[in-house]
Parts: sequence; C-alpha cells; structure tokens
Amino acid sequence: MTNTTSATKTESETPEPRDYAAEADAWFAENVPADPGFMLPLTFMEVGEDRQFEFLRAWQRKVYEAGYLGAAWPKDYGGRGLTEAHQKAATRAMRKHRGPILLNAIGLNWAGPLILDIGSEEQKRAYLKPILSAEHIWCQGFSEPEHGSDLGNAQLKAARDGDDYVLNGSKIWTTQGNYADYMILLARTDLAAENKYAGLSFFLSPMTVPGITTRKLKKLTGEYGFTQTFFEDARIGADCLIGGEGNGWKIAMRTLEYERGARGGQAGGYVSIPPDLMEIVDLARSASRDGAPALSDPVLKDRMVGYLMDMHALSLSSERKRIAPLVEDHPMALPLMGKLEFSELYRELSEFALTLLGPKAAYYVGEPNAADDGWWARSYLNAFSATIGGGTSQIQRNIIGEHVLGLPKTR
Amino acid sequence: MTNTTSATKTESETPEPRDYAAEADAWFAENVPADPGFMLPLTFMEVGEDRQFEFLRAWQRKVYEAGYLGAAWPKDYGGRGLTEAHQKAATRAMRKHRGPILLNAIGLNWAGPLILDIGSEEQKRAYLKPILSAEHIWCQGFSEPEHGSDLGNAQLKAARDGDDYVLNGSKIWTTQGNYADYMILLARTDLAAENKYAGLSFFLSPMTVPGITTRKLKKLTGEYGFTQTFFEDARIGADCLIGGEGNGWKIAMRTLEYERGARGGQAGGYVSIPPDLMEIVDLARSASRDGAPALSDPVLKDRMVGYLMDMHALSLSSERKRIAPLVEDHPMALPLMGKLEFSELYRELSEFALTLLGPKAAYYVGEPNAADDGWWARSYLNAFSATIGGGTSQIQRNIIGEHVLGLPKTR
Amino acid sequence: MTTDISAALGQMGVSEEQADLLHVAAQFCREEWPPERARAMIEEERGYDPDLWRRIADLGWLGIALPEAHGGAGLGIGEVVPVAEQMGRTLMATPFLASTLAAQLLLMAGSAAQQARWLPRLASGELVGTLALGEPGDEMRALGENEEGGFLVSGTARLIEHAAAADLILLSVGSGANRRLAVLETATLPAGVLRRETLIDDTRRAFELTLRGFELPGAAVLRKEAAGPAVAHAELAGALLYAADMVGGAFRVIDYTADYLRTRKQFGKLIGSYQALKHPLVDAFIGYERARSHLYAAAHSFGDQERGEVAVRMAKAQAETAYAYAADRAIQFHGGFGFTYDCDAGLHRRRALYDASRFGDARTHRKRIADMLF
Amino acid sequence: MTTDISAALGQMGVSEEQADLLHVAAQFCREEWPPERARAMIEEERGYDPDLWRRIADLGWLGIALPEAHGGAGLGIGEVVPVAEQMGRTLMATPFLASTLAAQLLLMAGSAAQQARWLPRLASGELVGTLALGEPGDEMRALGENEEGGFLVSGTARLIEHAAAADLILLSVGSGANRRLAVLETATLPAGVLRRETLIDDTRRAFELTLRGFELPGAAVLRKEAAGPAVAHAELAGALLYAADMVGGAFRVIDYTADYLRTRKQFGKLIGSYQALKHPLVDAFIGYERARSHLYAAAHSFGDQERGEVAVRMAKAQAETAYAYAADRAIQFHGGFGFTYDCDAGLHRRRALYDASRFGDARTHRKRIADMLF
Repeated sequence: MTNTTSATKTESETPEPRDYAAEADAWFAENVPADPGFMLPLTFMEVGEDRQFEFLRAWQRKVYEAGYLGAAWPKDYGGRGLTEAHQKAATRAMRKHRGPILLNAIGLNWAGPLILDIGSEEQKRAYLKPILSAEHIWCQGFSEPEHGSDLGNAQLKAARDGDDYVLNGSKIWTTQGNYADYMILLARTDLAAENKYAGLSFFLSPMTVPGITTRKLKKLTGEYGFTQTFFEDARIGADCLIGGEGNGWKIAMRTLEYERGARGGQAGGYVSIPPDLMEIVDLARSASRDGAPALSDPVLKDRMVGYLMDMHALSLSSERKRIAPLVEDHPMALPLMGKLEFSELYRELSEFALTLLGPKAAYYVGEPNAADDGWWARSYLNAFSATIGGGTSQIQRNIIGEHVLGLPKTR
Repeated sequence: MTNTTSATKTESETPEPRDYAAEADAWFAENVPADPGFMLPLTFMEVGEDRQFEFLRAWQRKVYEAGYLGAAWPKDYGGRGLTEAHQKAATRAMRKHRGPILLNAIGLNWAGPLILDIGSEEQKRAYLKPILSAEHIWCQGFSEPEHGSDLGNAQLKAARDGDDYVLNGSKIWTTQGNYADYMILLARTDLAAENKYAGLSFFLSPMTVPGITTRKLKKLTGEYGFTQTFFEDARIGADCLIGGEGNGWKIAMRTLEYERGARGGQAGGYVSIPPDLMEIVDLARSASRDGAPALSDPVLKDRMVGYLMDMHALSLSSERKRIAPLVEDHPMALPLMGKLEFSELYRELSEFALTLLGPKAAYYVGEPNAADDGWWARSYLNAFSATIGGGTSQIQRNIIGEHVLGLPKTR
Repeated sequence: MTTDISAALGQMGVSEEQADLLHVAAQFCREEWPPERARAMIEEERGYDPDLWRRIADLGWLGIALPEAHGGAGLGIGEVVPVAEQMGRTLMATPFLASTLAAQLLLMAGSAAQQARWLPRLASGELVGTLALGEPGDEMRALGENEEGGFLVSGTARLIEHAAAADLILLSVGSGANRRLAVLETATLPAGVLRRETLIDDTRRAFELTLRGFELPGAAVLRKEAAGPAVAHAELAGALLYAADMVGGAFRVIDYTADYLRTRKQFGKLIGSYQALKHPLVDAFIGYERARSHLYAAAHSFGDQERGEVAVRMAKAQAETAYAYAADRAIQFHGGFGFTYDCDAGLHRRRALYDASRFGDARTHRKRIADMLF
Repeated sequence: MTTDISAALGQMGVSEEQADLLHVAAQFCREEWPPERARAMIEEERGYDPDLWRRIADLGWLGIALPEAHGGAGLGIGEVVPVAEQMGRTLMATPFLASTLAAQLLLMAGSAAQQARWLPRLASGELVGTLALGEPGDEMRALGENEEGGFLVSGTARLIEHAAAADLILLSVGSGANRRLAVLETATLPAGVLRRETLIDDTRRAFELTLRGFELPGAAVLRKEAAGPAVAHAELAGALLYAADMVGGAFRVIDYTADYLRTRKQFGKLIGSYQALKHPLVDAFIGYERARSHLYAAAHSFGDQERGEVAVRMAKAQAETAYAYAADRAIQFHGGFGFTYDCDAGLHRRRALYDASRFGDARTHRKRIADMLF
C-alpha cells in the first residue's frame, strides 16, 4: 500500500460500513506483518528497544495510509471523515488478523481527542495528522516522583515569562518519553491559587526544546519503556497552553475520559493486546508437570474454569453496558469497573500461567529452555503497570465504592 | 464423685504433676457425661436453652469438686493451691476425653483472674469459689448498642450517690445475661473527664438488683445465648468498684489480657471446642455428591489439604510462640494473631463443610434429613460470633498492622 | 478466544419482552414485598400469600414460557429470568419457581391430552404445581406396572417445594432408561404422607413425601421416552431460575449493606469510609455484576443448543459464588447487629445456601464445564 | 485431630544447635550481605563471592549435616534450616544450598572410599559441589557400561546451580531402577558443555550441561542400589532448604514494604494508614508466620520416618504461597517505584518464582499430601 492508494481512498465517497469492513478485512489479511524475529510489545508501555519502536512506527503509518486509522476524524485534519462504525469495523479486522499494537497511544487516545474537542484551528492543523501517521510521537506528563496517583498535587512549575512559559520540575512514568516529540503536560502555573487544583494548567509541550531531558527507567521486567523526564528552565511558547490558565485539572480529567473511551474521539485501533485464555489452555495442554500434561490435573482445570468464567464475564459485561434495561440500577458501574477488573484479572491469569510450568517457571525471557520464550513471566510482571498505573487498583476500589455504591469518602 | 472426695483431695499434699495427670485422666475417662439427647453448646456463647444451662452448670460443679478446675488458684479462695502445670494436665485430660465445655467463662477467664490479681481480700473470699463451682454465673458488660467495638466510648452512666452508684444505660452482647448473677461492668463515672478513657470505671456488679433487666437476643442461627441488658436507676454498692474510679479503661484492657491468656490467672479448662478437621474429613467421606463421595473429588480434596495446613500451622504456632529463639523478630506477633486466625479459619472451615453437602446443604438443625443434624450450618453461622465479637477481624488487622508491623494508625 | 471454546459460551442479548418484564417485575416486587412482609411470612406455616399468588397469575407470569395454545405467552424460560431475579431481590416467597418448572416437565413430556388438561390451569395459576426429581441412588421405585402404564410407587422424595400447597406434584420414578414422570394429584394422596422439612432458608417451604405402594393410574404417567430429556431440560431451567434468584438476592444484600455503611458510625466515623469494609463490598459488587452478565447471557442463550448448557452452568456457579460472598461479608460488616436474627444479611446468607443446593452447586457446575470444554 | 492423620504431621521443636545457628547466621548475613551487595552481585558473571564462601566455610556451615568423621558437625538437615532461612532474608547468593545437597547425595549413596575422598573437602568448602537430578522423561542416558561400572553419558541436564564454579556435579543418569548417581569432576569436562541459563531470579546462576558420549569411570559412580533413596532424600532436603530460603525472603519483603508504608505519603497521609494496604500486608505476615511454623516443624521432624515427608511438603507449599503473595503485594504497594527494577520487591517476587520451581511447587506438594493423607 502506498500514499497513492490512501489518497485515492480519501477522495472516494463515503463507503458503506459493510463494504468498508470487507475491504479492511482483506487488507489486514494481506498486510499484517510477519514475526520480525524479536519480541513485539503487547502494550504501548513496553516499547523498550529501538527496533521495536521503528517496527511499530512503520506499522502504524502503514495502517493510517491504508485508511484504517482515524477513519472517523475529519478529512481536514488527516482523518477520513467517516463514522465511528467504520473505524470500529477496521479495528475489528485488525484484531481478527492479529495486527501488532499501534504505537502512538497517547496521541491517538488522549492528545488527539482533546485537540479535536477543544483545540484551536492551528493546533488541529498542526498536530492531528502527524498523530495518525506516527510522525509525531506523543507522551503524557501527569505523574510526578513524589505524587504517584495524586495528580492534583502536581508540582512541576510553568512560570509565565513574556511569550513563553518556563518549565521546572520532573515527571515520571513517561511512556516512550525517550522517543516522544510532544507531551501533554499538567503543570502548576499559579502557586498561590486558593486550592491545589485551581493552580494547574494544561500544555501541549514540545519535547525537543533545550532543558528537557529524559532518563530511561528500568522496569520490573528488566526492560525499558518509560522515562523520568526532567525540566530545567525549559522554555515553551505561550501558545502551547490549551484550555486556558487554571483549567488544567478539568482538562486532565477530560483526557482520562477519552482514554477510558467514556467520551468519543479516539482515533481507533488498539494499543494493547489482552491475554488470551486459549493460549493458557494450550500451555496447560503442553506443559509437563510430574511427567503429565498440566491440564490433566483437575485442580488446575478447575482454576481454568474460574478464569474462563471471569474473562467471559468481562466480555459479556462490555456488551451489557450498552444495553440500557440491564444497567439501570447503576449505569456507571460497568464503565467504572472495567479497568480494575481487567488489570487484576490480567495479573492473576498471568500468574496462574506460571503455576502451570513446574520446573520451567525458573526461566525468563531470552532462555531457550523457557516455555513460550519466557512470555508468561514477562506478562505477569508487566501486568503491574496496569494495576498500578492510571490509578492503582486500591484507588479504583475507592472510586467504585464512593461513586457507585455511594459510600463515604476515605480520608 | 462427691464433696467428700474433693475435700480429701484438697487436704492431701501437693501431688506430682505426673500423678495428678494420671488421676485426672482416669477421672475424665469415667466421668465425661453421655450425650444428653439434645445438642450441647460448643462455646459458652451458645447457651440458649435452660436444659443446656443446667446440664453444663452441673458438669462444671462436678469438675470443680473433683479438683480439676482452679487447681492453681489459692486454697483459701476455693482453689487447690497447685501449679499451672497441674491445671494444664487436667485440662488436657478433659480435652482428651471430650468433656463438654465449662460454662462460667467470664468468671473463670476474666472476672476470676482480675479479682485474684487486684481484688480486695473481701472480694476474693466472696467471689472466687462460687466462680469455680458455677454457683455464681458471671457475665460481661463492655459493648453498648451504639458502640460495638468502640469500648472507649462506653456511655452507661454510674453516678455516685452516697454509698451507692446509680446505673443508667444499656449493654449488649451479654453472654448468658439471662442467667448471670454478676457482671463485670465498664461504666462512665465522670462525664467531664479530660478524655473519654479517663471517665470510665470498672465494677463487679450484681445482676439481681432492681432496675436491671435483660432481653434475650435471637441470633443469626435462630437460637439464643446473649441478652441486651438494661439499667434503669439500678443501685449497686460503692464497694462494687474495683481498681478505683477513673481506672476502668486500664482494667478492661487488663481483663482482655487474661482472656487471651497473655497473663496467667485463668482457672483452667476450656470454654469452647474448636472445629475438628477430622470430622470434616469424615463428612467428606460420607457426603454424597452426584452419587459419589465428596472426598473422591480432587478439587475438594485439595481444599481440604489447604485447611489441614492452616489448622496445623495454628497449632504449631501456638507451640512456637513459647520457643523464644523462634519468635525474636516479633515476640507479640503470634499472640496477637491467634484470635484473628482462629476465628476466620473456623468460619471458612465451617463454610467449606457446607460445600461438601450438595443437596443436603438445603437443611438445617432439627431436620432428620440433614447431615450431622445440621451441625455444619449452625457452626458456620455461629462462627461470626468470633469474627465479630471481641474486636472484629477488621480491628484485629489494625492491631496487628500497628502493633507488630509498626504501621501508622488508621484514623 | 479461539472458536472451539467460544462457540460454547453464552452470548449477551435481551429481548423486548425481557426488558418489559424486568420493569414491571421490579416495580411489582418492590411494592408488594417490602422487607417486613418477607419477615412476616417466615412465621406463617403456609409460607406464601394466596392473594399475591392470584395477582402474579393475573400478570400472566405463570404462563410466560408456555405456548399460547395453553394460555401462555409463548416465550421461553429466558423470559422468566427477569421475574425470578426481581423476586429474588425482595426475598419474595411463592411457589412461582416450582410451578413454572413443573409446567415445563409437562410441556416437554406430557401427552397432548395431559398438556391440554393441566397446562392451561397451571398457566392461569388456578393450580399450583411442584416437582420431585429425586437424587441419584435415592429414587422413587415403581412396582407392578399394568397395561395402561400405571404402577405402584414406593419410596421417599425430598425437598419438594410447597408440596402442601400444590395441586400437582410432577414426580420422577425410577432412574436411567427406566425413569418415568407422573402427574401426582395431591388431592388423591393419603393423609400424613407429607412432612414439612426444616430448611436453612426460613422463607421457603419444602416437604418430604413418603409413599408405600401408592397406585398411580396410567393416565397420570407422562411419555416415557420423553422423561430423560424433560428432566434434563427442567434441571437446566431450574439452575437458571435459581441463579436468577441468587443474582437478585446478591444485589439486595449489597444494597442493604451499603445503606448501613453509609449511616453507621464507629470510632466517630462513618464505617463506610474504612477501606476494610468499602473494598470488600466493592469486590462483592463486582462479583454480582459478573453474575448478572452471566445470568442474562444464559437467559439469552438458553434455547441455543450449542451454548445454552455452559451458559447456564456458568450463571449458576457465579451466582452462588457472588451471593455467598456478598451475604457472608454483609453479616460481618453489620457487626453485632449482623449476628442477630433481625439483620437481613442472615436471611440472605441462608437463602444463598439453599439456592446453591438446588439444581447443582457451583462445584458441580464447574466440574461439568471443565469436562465439556477442556 | 484423630490419630491417623495427626501421626503424619510435623511437630514443633528446636534444638540448641538450631537456636545457636539462627543467632549467628542472622548476624552474619545481616552484616555481610546488605541490600547493595545483593544488587551488585547481579551484575557479576560468577554470581557469588569466593571470599564470602571461604568465611561461610570457616563457620563450619558446609558440614552441618555431615558426620564428624568427615569433618562435619554431625547434625542433620534440620540444622541447616536456620542458616538457609537467614541467607534467604538477605537474598544472599552462594552455592551453599547446591553444595550442601550434593554432599547429602554422596553421604547417602557414596561408597566409603568416595565419601572419604570427597566429603571432607566439601565440608571444608575447599570444593564446591552441585547437583543435577533431571526431570521425569528428560534424563541423562547411560551407554556401554563396562566391568568397573563406568559408562558413556549422553543427554542434557538443566538448572544445575553454580555449575561453572563447581568442582563436582552430582549427576543423575537414567531413571527408575536404572538410575545411577555419579560424581562428575568438572575439571574433566570438555570445553563448551556448560551454558549459562537465563533465570527469572537474577541473583542466582544455573547452567545447562550437554554431554555426548562423555566417559564416566566406574570410580565416579555411586552405589547403584542407594541411588533412588539418595535422590528421594536430597529432593526432600532440597524442598526443605528452598522453603527456608522462601520463608526468609518473605520476612524480608514484608519488612521492606512495612518500611515504605511507614514513610511514604500520598494524598497527604502516610500510606500505611490506609487499610487497603495495611490489611493485606497483615495477611501476608500471617501467611509468613504460618510458613515459619511449618518450616521449623519440618526442620524438627525431617528425620522422623512417620512425619518428615508430610511436614516438608507442607513447609514448601506454604512457603511458596506466603512468599508469592507477600512479594506480589509488595510490588503493588510500592506503586510506581514497585514497577521499577530498583525496588527490591521485584527481586523477591522473582526469587519466589524461582524457588517455587525447585524441588516441587506448591501444587505438586499438595497433591502428594492429598494422596498420602486422604
């Protein structure tokens, strides 16, 4: 596929979703790349090596140019001007043919929807298309070393100085921080604000100005994927501000809603690949424990039934949440529960997979004797990124308890 | 056995513990009563019917008169003046021959040790022997309806009036309140004290004065065993005070230590019979599920292994806690954990037993078709008395977290 | 998930009729069966209210899953689920489940004449039905079969819900290929053959039936070849409807506990602000939502040859797990009050145990799922 | 508990020697192996410190469970437990467990001459031993046995700890009645037969050994009839010592996490005051204390024919459960820092996985216990 094809497509009239779906199916069947010979990240937070980064960047560009990313975004900004239904069909095809993840997660699911929603015309023209094509990689600057989940306490300073803001401070858990061109940044513009939230503003900050440096963080898994990002008198233009001074908290909360899919505007595709229970079933069939397949042990089989039930419940719930009569008691329950359930189940399931391995659980990624190249141990350790990041599971339970069950706030 | 025998025994010289143990063994082998034809309580909190009360009262008197209760208490106050080792041997024999529980739990384990420890000579002479002989039944008045676990907030008022205190208020969860002759009572003597604890005093209060009434509480199990106790201008003598005005909190904490066995002074015997895993194994052998014994199911068998390990760990820990080199890191850990672990395990184990029953889990106490006369369901429901009473499991975890692991207080 | 397993899993969906029934039943049960009525009914020997029964009948709920030709609505058991769920929420006590399942046996195994005779009167609520399917190894026995297919029955059947109030008992006799189903008219029974059993769930009624050479006429016996499939169908339907009852109960006991946690203070704080109570209640709620998803998937997939069985078994297993945990924690979190008979948490825990025991408990269903899928 | 089962359960007790070793080892490990040393060792290819090894040898710990005649202390494997536990607390990296277990194989199956030749030098730490017992269905094979009992060995053995540093590998060849044990002197091995394996636990070293027709002289082969019992003994001893390592690790990771919870603030409060962290840490601690009780009961009962096996299996199973849970929660409760390689919680979680995999994991041991007792 080439730019020409893409151009042709965007010129054509709006295709029927059904035709578009068939096209997408055919395209992904043909174009999903072969195993590159190195391990591909399962989530956008696991891009730890340059070759992974380059491979995934090329893949995203290819998907975009073929017309299967940003399908519902306006044509003027690089989208195809189609509907959400079209994009969903393309994403389904991508999933069906097991395409790799899309790289530019923060751009596609956080920054892009925000700019579409409240950005200026200049911002839309400057940023949206390069987000889709992976020309500009975006990262996110919310967490700080001393205030992990406590975003309202962000202390990085953005001091107005003429036409610039001068940034000082540090952010942590910057996914792809070492590759990113831009950052959505939560910073403190008013030290004297009446409450901590009112002092925050939101920026679309370049990462390439002097004074911004990154340090790669070695993860639990022994791999990379995040940086700590340092700001020392880094100057960015005042036009990087979005939403007006003092509205940073509100905007940050809004981006969380895009990310959760609770508002529209996401570009499409997926940025992580969930664990597949069938792969664990296969593992249980092949793993030898005490000279017999793990799956011949009724106790392990029963645990598998439990995980199957839980996984399937999640997938049923994600359909049920759109069926109004079945969610009337607590309409927000299923959307608010998703992150907690999914991330915890992912962790448990990966941990369970390790218990199938017997002696081979001693091995790790890179070891030829390891089952599935150490995949399961890595998957288990990586699972903590989701039970900790984006509000820990403990905080998720507070949110559900307070916002769904109406329990008093934990102080 | 008669009073004569008892008299003879107490006159005799101090027997060797080994001889005493052999004697006790022989006595219990002979004297443990036959099944009375009605269900006997497994704990002192389950005495719900008069016939149970009378039966257990007679049993305690008999054990006392034979010389196997209060063996380590001084002769002057009705004990035998022997050592803790003697009493332990007697208790072991009682357990070995599966004697029923001793009834007068609050007297034997709370009030008695307290009076021995800090009571006046008059109090010792008046109260100790009748506690052992079950002539005086004691109950405990700590909890109040509005402050379940929050003893420091006790509001029952004891107002000094000449030589009397006048009591007004209410206590709840009074075990055997409808049978008791005396109560250890935590009451507020000073409404203006600088902190809530300093306003509390401790009384050895008669239950038989005008103005004290009880109402039986129907338990979760459908049975009885506790009362709510009401005080309306009930007058008790000022000599009922123990430990001095304003020292009630300190003394209450002290009684908890006797009760937990963390200080000596308990009269001996046991006031509850723990669940026996072997009975569950027997149940699993006999219970039919889908036409086969429950124990033939490897999943249920594995769960049984888990419970066996946990039960056995508890029994090992209760020995380990006395072996200094093995508890040096956290000497208070095992003593503080016992209540939580035991009560939770009891609940889980009883609940597990119910899952063995299949269709018969539909039945309850009194139903001829029920397995073991509905014992397991009753046992499970009764288990909550221990996970809730005496500080809920949630509070126990606070205590362990704060006092053993040194974590900051939950506010 | 690859196709081999996913083709056996329930799918989500809801019919218009289900949605309507859900709304109507929610309001009806809430209004007709406030907590104090559930409590009051415990003390009544009969264990249900005939006036309420008549009103349920008038709503057409007894015929939901019966053909229109017999006075029913022509829908499926999946459409009974919302009603059963809402009844579960209020701990409503009626022979609704028993009578619905008895009618299903007649529908599956009755001759045309038997169906015509009984189904309209079961659909209208004029008659109350119940069923006695027996346990493996402990079946009713048949003796002296005559030419019309009648026989003498001996043995004991247990846990027959509302048998004393029922007009018909759909009785299973024998086992395996020799199993037969018969319509036992309770009016024809000798005195003293029914004994009320003591149940863990005080809000329900069940009876033991002992027969010694009781004569069943041939006209009472259903089509022999249909007995096995009919029982399998009724057992699956029973598992589904008791799952619905449990899902309803789980909702209610969580709600009841959340209420308490919002208002009760201890150590000067609302106890719901303590994470030690809040987080487990959230976990209970998550278990409930999972159970409800399984329930409605099973209701939607019940008639699907490929998916129905696994879907129902998952629903029953998850409902038991969720309800048991929610009610167990509810007792604990009510503290001292939770340990009294006055606290509804106990009623729910006891109902959860009862419902779990009917039509296969979680372990049974999980075992079957493992055998079917892995 | 009735006698049938309780006679098979471990009993609590501690010898004077155990108590002494516990004190000495606690101090030694704490002083010699602070966290930064554990970290630094990860980067070193060899994976242990020969100077420290010498000091351990000087303390006599390599001979604890060897007879005095061979320079040992004449105690049992139960006396090695306190040392292994304290090493586990500090994540100390040495061939101590491997060498101890190798010596046990020699002790159980070596001829008098073989014992006399090797045991004193293993006891003194002059030689480092390790062992390769193989997995069912994947054993080393023997070919061309000669009159002296020597043979050619082919095949691959895996997870041989510290093989590159070891002087002796106690190698299992064949299976069942044909199993033999041999003392393989690493100095005699051709180049390139060892490959370092990548382990989940970075603090450990293990190797794969591939032999193609390597000639083992008869003098290297241990008493054939003793091979089976010796392996069974070493596997039980291995389970016990890895359980000790895990119990030590569990203690440390809980302590490390409690420290963090006492000092880290979030939302303006010390995070340890939140019950959502406090209570699970207490549960982890309870799991640890249970594991420690099982551990010392197993150490006490190891030599007891009736009780040893069940006691050890319980200790290993409970240690795995406790350590895994404690380390998993430790990662979670350290929040973002927990997800970095710099946080020790991760080292512990990875060690827990490694230790679990050695000498039977919890599921394996629980299955055996079920088979033995029920």
